[in-house]
Amino acid sequence: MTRFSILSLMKNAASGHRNWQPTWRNATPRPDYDIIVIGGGGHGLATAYYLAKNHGISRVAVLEKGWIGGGNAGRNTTIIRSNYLLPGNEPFYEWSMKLWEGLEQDLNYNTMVSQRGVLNLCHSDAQRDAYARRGNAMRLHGADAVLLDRDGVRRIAPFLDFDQARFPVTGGLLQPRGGTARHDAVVWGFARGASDRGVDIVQNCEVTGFLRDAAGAVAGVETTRGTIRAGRIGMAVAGNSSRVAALAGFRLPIESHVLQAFVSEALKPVIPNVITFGAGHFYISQSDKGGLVFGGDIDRYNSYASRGNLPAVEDVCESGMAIMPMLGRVRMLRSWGGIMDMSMDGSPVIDRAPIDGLYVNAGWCYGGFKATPASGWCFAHLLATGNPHEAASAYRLDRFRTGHLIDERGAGAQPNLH
Amino acid sequence: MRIPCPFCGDRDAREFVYRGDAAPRRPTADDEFHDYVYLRANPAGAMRELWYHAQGCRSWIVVTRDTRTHEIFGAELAKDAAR
Amino acid sequence: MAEALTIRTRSGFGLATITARKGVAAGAIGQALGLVAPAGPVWTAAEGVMLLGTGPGVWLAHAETVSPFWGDGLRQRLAGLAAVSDQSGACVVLRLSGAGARIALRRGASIDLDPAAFRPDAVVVTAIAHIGVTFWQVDAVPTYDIAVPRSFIGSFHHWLDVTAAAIRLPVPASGEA
Amino acid sequence: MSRLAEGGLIDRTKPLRFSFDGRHYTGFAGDTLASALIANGIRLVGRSFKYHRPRGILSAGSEEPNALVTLRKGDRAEPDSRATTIELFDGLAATSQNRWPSLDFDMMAVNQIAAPLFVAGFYYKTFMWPAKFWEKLYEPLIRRAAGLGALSTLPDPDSYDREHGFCDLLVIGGGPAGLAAALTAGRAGARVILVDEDRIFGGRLLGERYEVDGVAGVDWTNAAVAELASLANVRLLLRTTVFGIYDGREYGAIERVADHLPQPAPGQPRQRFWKIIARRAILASGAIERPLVFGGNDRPGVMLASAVSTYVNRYAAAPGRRAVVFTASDSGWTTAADLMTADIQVAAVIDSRPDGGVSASRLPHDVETFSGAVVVDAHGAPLRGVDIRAADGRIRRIEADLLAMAGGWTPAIGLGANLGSRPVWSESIQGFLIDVAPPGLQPAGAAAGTFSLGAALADGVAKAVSALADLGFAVSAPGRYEASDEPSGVTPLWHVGGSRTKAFVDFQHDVTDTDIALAAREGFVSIEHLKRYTTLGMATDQGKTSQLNGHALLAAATGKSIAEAGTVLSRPPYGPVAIGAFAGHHRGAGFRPERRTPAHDWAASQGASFIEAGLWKRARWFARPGERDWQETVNREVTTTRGTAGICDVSTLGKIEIEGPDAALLLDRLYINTISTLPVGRVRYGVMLREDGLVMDDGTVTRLAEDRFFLTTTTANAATVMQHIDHARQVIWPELDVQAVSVSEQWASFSVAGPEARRLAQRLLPDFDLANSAFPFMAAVETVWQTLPARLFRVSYSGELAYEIAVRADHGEVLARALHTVGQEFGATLYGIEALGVMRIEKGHPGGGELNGQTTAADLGMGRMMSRKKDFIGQVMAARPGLTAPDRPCLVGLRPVDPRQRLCAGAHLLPGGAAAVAANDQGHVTSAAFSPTLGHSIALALLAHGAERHGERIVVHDPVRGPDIEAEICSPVFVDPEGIRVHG
Ligand SMILES: Cc1cc2nc3c(=O)[nH]c(=O)nc-3n(C[C@H](O)[C@H](O)[C@H](O)COP(=O)(O)OP(=O)(O)OC[C@H]3O[C@@H](n4cnc5c(N)ncnc54)[C@H](O)[C@@H]3O)c2cc1C
Ligand SMILES: NC(=O)c1ccc[n+]([C@@H]2O[C@H](COP(=O)([O-])OP(=O)(O)OC[C@H]3O[C@@H](n4cnc5c(N)ncnc54)[C@H](O)[C@@H]3O)[C@@H](O)[C@H]2O)c1
Ligand SMILES: Cc1cc2nc3c(=O)[nH]c(=O)nc-3n(C[C@H](O)[C@H](O)[C@H](O)COP(=O)(O)O)c2cc1C
Ligand SMILES: [Zn+2]
Repeated sequence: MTRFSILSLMKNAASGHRNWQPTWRNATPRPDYDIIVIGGGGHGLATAYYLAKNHGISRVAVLEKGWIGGGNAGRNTTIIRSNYLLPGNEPFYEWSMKLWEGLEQDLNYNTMVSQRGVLNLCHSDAQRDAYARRGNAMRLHGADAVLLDRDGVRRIAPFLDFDQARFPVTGGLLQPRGGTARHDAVVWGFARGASDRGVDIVQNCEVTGFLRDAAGAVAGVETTRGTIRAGRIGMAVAGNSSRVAALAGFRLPIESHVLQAFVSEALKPVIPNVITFGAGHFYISQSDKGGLVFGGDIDRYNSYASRGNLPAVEDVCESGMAIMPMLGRVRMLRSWGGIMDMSMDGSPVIDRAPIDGLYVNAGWCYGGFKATPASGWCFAHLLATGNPHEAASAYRLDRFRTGHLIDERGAGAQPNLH
Repeated sequence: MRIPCPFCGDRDAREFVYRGDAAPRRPTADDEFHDYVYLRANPAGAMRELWYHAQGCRSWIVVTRDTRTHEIFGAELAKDAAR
Repeated sequence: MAEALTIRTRSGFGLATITARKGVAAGAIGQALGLVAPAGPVWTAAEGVMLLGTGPGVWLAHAETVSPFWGDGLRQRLAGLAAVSDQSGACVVLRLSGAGARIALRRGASIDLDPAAFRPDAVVVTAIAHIGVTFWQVDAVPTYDIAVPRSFIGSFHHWLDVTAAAIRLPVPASGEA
Repeated sequence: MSRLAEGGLIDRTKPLRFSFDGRHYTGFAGDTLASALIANGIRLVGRSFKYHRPRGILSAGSEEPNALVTLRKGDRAEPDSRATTIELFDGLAATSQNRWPSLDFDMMAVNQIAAPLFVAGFYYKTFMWPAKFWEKLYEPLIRRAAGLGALSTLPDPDSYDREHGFCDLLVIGGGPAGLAAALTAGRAGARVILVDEDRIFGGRLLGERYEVDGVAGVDWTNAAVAELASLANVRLLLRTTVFGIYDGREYGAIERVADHLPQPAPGQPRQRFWKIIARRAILASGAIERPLVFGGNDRPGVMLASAVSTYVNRYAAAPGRRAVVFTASDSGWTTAADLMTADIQVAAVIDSRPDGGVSASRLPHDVETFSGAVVVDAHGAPLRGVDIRAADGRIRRIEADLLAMAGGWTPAIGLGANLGSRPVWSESIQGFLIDVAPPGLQPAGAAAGTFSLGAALADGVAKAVSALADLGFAVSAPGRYEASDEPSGVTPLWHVGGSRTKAFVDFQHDVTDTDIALAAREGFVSIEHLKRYTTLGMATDQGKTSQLNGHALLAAATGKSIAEAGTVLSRPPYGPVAIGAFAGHHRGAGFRPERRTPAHDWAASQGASFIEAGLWKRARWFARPGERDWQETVNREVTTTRGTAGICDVSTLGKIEIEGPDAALLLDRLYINTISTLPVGRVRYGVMLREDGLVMDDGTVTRLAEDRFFLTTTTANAATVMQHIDHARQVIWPELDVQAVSVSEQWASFSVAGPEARRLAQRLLPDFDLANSAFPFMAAVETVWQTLPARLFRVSYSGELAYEIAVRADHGEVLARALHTVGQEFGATLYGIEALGVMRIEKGHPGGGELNGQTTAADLGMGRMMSRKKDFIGQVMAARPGLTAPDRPCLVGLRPVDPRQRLCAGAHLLPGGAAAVAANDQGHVTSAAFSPTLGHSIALALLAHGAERHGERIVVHDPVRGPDIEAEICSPVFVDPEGIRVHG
């Protein structure tokens, strides 16, 4: 595989870019593998990459029903951060943050990790205190967090509505190391790295059933491209988790919901950070191309259609205008939706399934993009060793039974409120 | 999206609050509570689900809707729904 | 073209929520009150009392009365048939009248108010500008009464003023009826 | 000047002045900015996204990729506006974008020199070293070069309105097909809404010279519109774009109410957001002409042929003096004819079809024509000439300042894909068509691939007839129209080989033919990967002119047919929509409604400062002259209340009445404690759990009668609890005979607390016996105040002897005044929620910080309230090990060891001497306040094993705000732990 660098780029330019190779091998499935990863999103591909890189296991196939990155990995608003409150979450997301910080060099692919800072606005004393609690928790876990007062926020984002707002900004919680990454590049970079290490990336290959051995353990999968065998199978299918689990005969504490996102026409740089509204659902950042990428709350009904409806659009735009009245004349260029696996406590699962040989990576809700490297790392660890990685040790499936919930919002068993 | 409230008629979805699978019945046996609280049907296809007409008649209704197309096949008051 | 719209704040009425006991039909409730209790989202009236269907087995009773204990009287008349809660202070009722009234409500609520689709006796419980309201048509002028929860009335007026201006209507000062 | 001497749908009696890049020009009413620029001979209008290439005007409609300008100035500046859709108004000011320092001389155009490096996806391969340089150097450079126009950063000064439409038939597009459909439905009596994004109806008829029924297309249009306007059941909406199709036959549209004016009139919205519910719809959105892909096809002066026709016919503006037409379809010949009719020289018509020359006979006089020939390169910026390759392979240069290209037509079916159905390839029209249309919608006319005028009219009628039949409307005599038509054949030419210069596919994003080949080589062979790797079709025009060419090139590069390669999905909005229009009224202070208590204005007159509590505005404190800061005010309010009496507006609490034979039973199931044993006339504190066992809310329950209860909820959870109760009685236990209704708005309530509370209340209710014996703690009564029904409760949040008095909300202010008047005699104070909060912390009552959805009743010290004798919501799940673990943090009090130090909510708790790491984290401070009663700061906290640790010291760790503080763990009840005062 050609190493990417400015030199290789210049060399190829000289030959009219005719000598570049495919970024990843578009593999035809072999009859059997050591490990099958279902789902060619960020998590599935990262899992395959780390299986090969960290554990030397490369007889691995990633099976993707469509094109890689066509799920949530290709639809998310690209925010990366590790500003979590609860001890079950924070070490995991902070580990992910650290992986992001070295990802481009590791992958030799520019995923445009941009640590421009994530600013959560607060609008009341109680909210400030809740942010202080979270910021303190982050600091205890070795992450960075800065509590800003109103003037501190104004210095960063003078264009916010400080005067007329219905819910005036009183301050904010800033994670300077947070930011964004180029979502598609993350997919392609992991695919390239995995493929280069021998992993088969199989597209247009939908898993339609599971093979079981005499003992009931999984032995392979049925797919739209035939039967493929493997003794260990990991599912990382995000919004489709319940469907794939149903194929294997078990249920997950998950509902699939649609989250919409939006991009504006391209503008010269105007929004320096990632900014989130605290009195409504709205978050925004500006892509390197100049589009304002923004979103808000989920549509709130179960859905497998990658699109939403107007109420959520109205809500997002109202919330945007509530804090950034300059947005009025910015035009929305495109809207789309992604199907997320909303779990019952808002936190993910990386665990064994109730069936031997099958492993679950699911429940990422609207926040799994930032988890991509660590999710892949920890899921690979679980698949390779059979034991949970310590950073992901709280993400157990039985926590709903035992009551060891990881409910950042305190919303309860109501997925659409997380 | 319009939700056909059996009492009010078709209404903008913004008037409603959603609560997922309408099937679970509150159990009497303790060991069934985990499933009741945490395991709700999440099919890709037709589904009977609960909506609350919060900014309308305040009825909980059971709507049958396809989660792939969002097509709605009907709705009834939850208290009348077949149990 | 400026469409006519007058806005008045009504006063001196009684309001109460009536919720039928389980198994009690609308008929029984109407009988106790001397009128026909509607089964759907419509209103009926007799002798100064209006019954507005606001939910299954739920009505908003509206009376041209000033007795503060009207709600208690209603509860006694419906004893055993329905739960009654006085709401006389809960809402401000505005009367919107003129061709502009229909336009204003249509801008606010996603309800088909066209005479071809909207029954003259229809009752609508919906949201306007994020505020839960109940309105009904009084006559074909058209005139509508709209009950707005008291705590929201300032914001509702704000919306109404802006909307009235947007349809190029002079906004009359709202006066007492 | 390039204005033709006559013709056009412009009003030459109304000249309009405008400026572009600071220079002044004149156009006419009826012009767009683009047509006015053309009429003034301006050809260079913008710069491209990546290479900063000079660009002109490509089209005459909303598909424009090149001619983007910033319209207006200051807070009304609108970046990225298409000159082709901006209606000219007097004083219009527009500036070009994405160039520095000027449009003619753009330094960024050096990017073109490095263009060999800047191929698709180049940035993924570099800019990685050193790692720190990305944020500091590379990214800022990339960002500055990218982007188009600049945002003002000032608040948008305009307002936006909304409207709801309902109809039997929505017709999207008022060209010939749409007009024919609307006429058919209107005449049949159906409720019709006809929308068009243009300022007048007519569609392509306005840019063509065809006749319908023997009259000019424009005249036919005017007659049709006049008839439609006369029908009461038809609503006509111009300047309105349907931008999206949603579930439930809902159509989103934007009406540009005042965009064609210098600025909106006072009170007039700039735009109006429509939500239209249509039982049936006809998509008559026409078709968009495709550019041809050859070297230099992006140069100013290269235009779509249909646009050339439109400028000439509709705007009487000549886009050039000497034209070459390059066509793969019959419509190029029409344009050639249009040019010649307008006396514009046509140097040559180059038809890529071997038999293309047969159309030559359509031209009025002899022109040089080439069949089987192509343009290989275009030169000059603006255009000076083109190199053509004739059928025999010879290259020839032809001088021209205008090149009209006609690559064939793509049906404008974007909306049809909004619900997720991918369009399918049609061999016969060589384009994609809607496969599975959104429910109730049918395409018609050019949007359905029915390109010729006569057929489009007939299709409009036919689709309307079928929709009407579905709806049960009879159509007696459907209209028939005669059109002067011309053939509309095409043999697509997806790419011209052998060009020496860059051939653009996506103009705005500078995606070239070679970029597509490179993407294919690098494995981005899925149509969706191609899009994301090259950004084809992702610009502000969403690829309306480029998508199909790109997909055909990918198909060719991968050896597939276009049908196999497929196409991408178009998503809403069809045309970009201002965010302000979606927000409408709900911005600034109007973002969410405000709730005010009945005594709000009166409180304001008493010096109250207000604070948001959810949607409510609540009095925070009542400052008095001379008080230095709010702390002094709050201290006084607390001290006076505890020492004498205080009055507080508590109307914001949620209030619910529950009635019916099974009311008590339901309440037993809702609360963890038993309610059914509560005697009439008594109040009980109650806690509700969610079914998952965590605390949902707390409040009081009053039994007003055997079968009638009155509940209060916290202000924050009022709606949630109402919904929960409705769920319980309608869904979980519908068999219960119990009714529930919110009465939150009905009652204004005030708390009167403090040692003098009884005397104060007694003055208000002189005839009622308030003695402890008659009306003890937790008693309640329905009574009369003056002539009004009133409710009196002996409840206390402050821990003092206290009463809550409630009257009808419309009398709340009168009651407040009366309380205050009486209160003044006793020296009572008004107090706000800050003092209320201090007193509740002093009493250790849980509030927002503790009721955060993550705590159990046991965590809050109320574990023993949980009845074991009955079933209640949350009981079973609350018993899970994770929720009963002995090390779960539970409620404690904290006081600073150094009384001068302040505790803050949100701080974490570490054992003394332990390192500040997560492993040592034992809990956090949930609420904190300065207690004027104790003279130091106090706090409530959730602490592991807290109940057993009273007296221990702990470190309060708050690194985001300040240094560590040492505190002593104590009981959460700081004041009057025996509860003597409330019973006083
Ligand atoms: C609009 C939106 C905004 C978001 N914003 C953010 C954000 O800012 N920050 C953040 O951290 N997170 C965000 N998220 C969440 C994040 O995108 C997801 O949590 C994350 O991408 C999920 O992991 P993934 O990348 O592996 O999922 P996906 O990319 O969805 O991968 C799953 C793959 O599995 C495939 N698959 C499914 N079923 C089968 C089958 N039977 N056989 C084979 N393959 C199958 C799918 O086709 C898909 O490609 C957002 C999500 C959305 C929708
Ligand atoms: N000769 C040819 O090859 C050829 C090819 C294509 C089209 N045509 C011509 O095109 C015409 C076809 O008639 P038609 O009625 O189908 O199309 P049309 O192009 O005349 O009309 C479409 C109308 O829809 C409007 N529109 C498009 N999208 C819209 C949206 N989202 N919201 C609101 N308005 C929208 C446009 O502004 C336009 O007025 C005929 O005049 C025909 O001659 C000819
Ligand atoms: C971070 C981000 C930025 C995007 N920017 C653009 C953009 O500038 N232009 C565009 O057309 N689409 C943009 N998209 C949206 C994609 O075109 C597409 O809608 C999205 O990947 C979902 O795919 P789908 O619409 O095909 O379902 C962006 C998407 C993401 C996730
Ligand atoms: Zn309803």
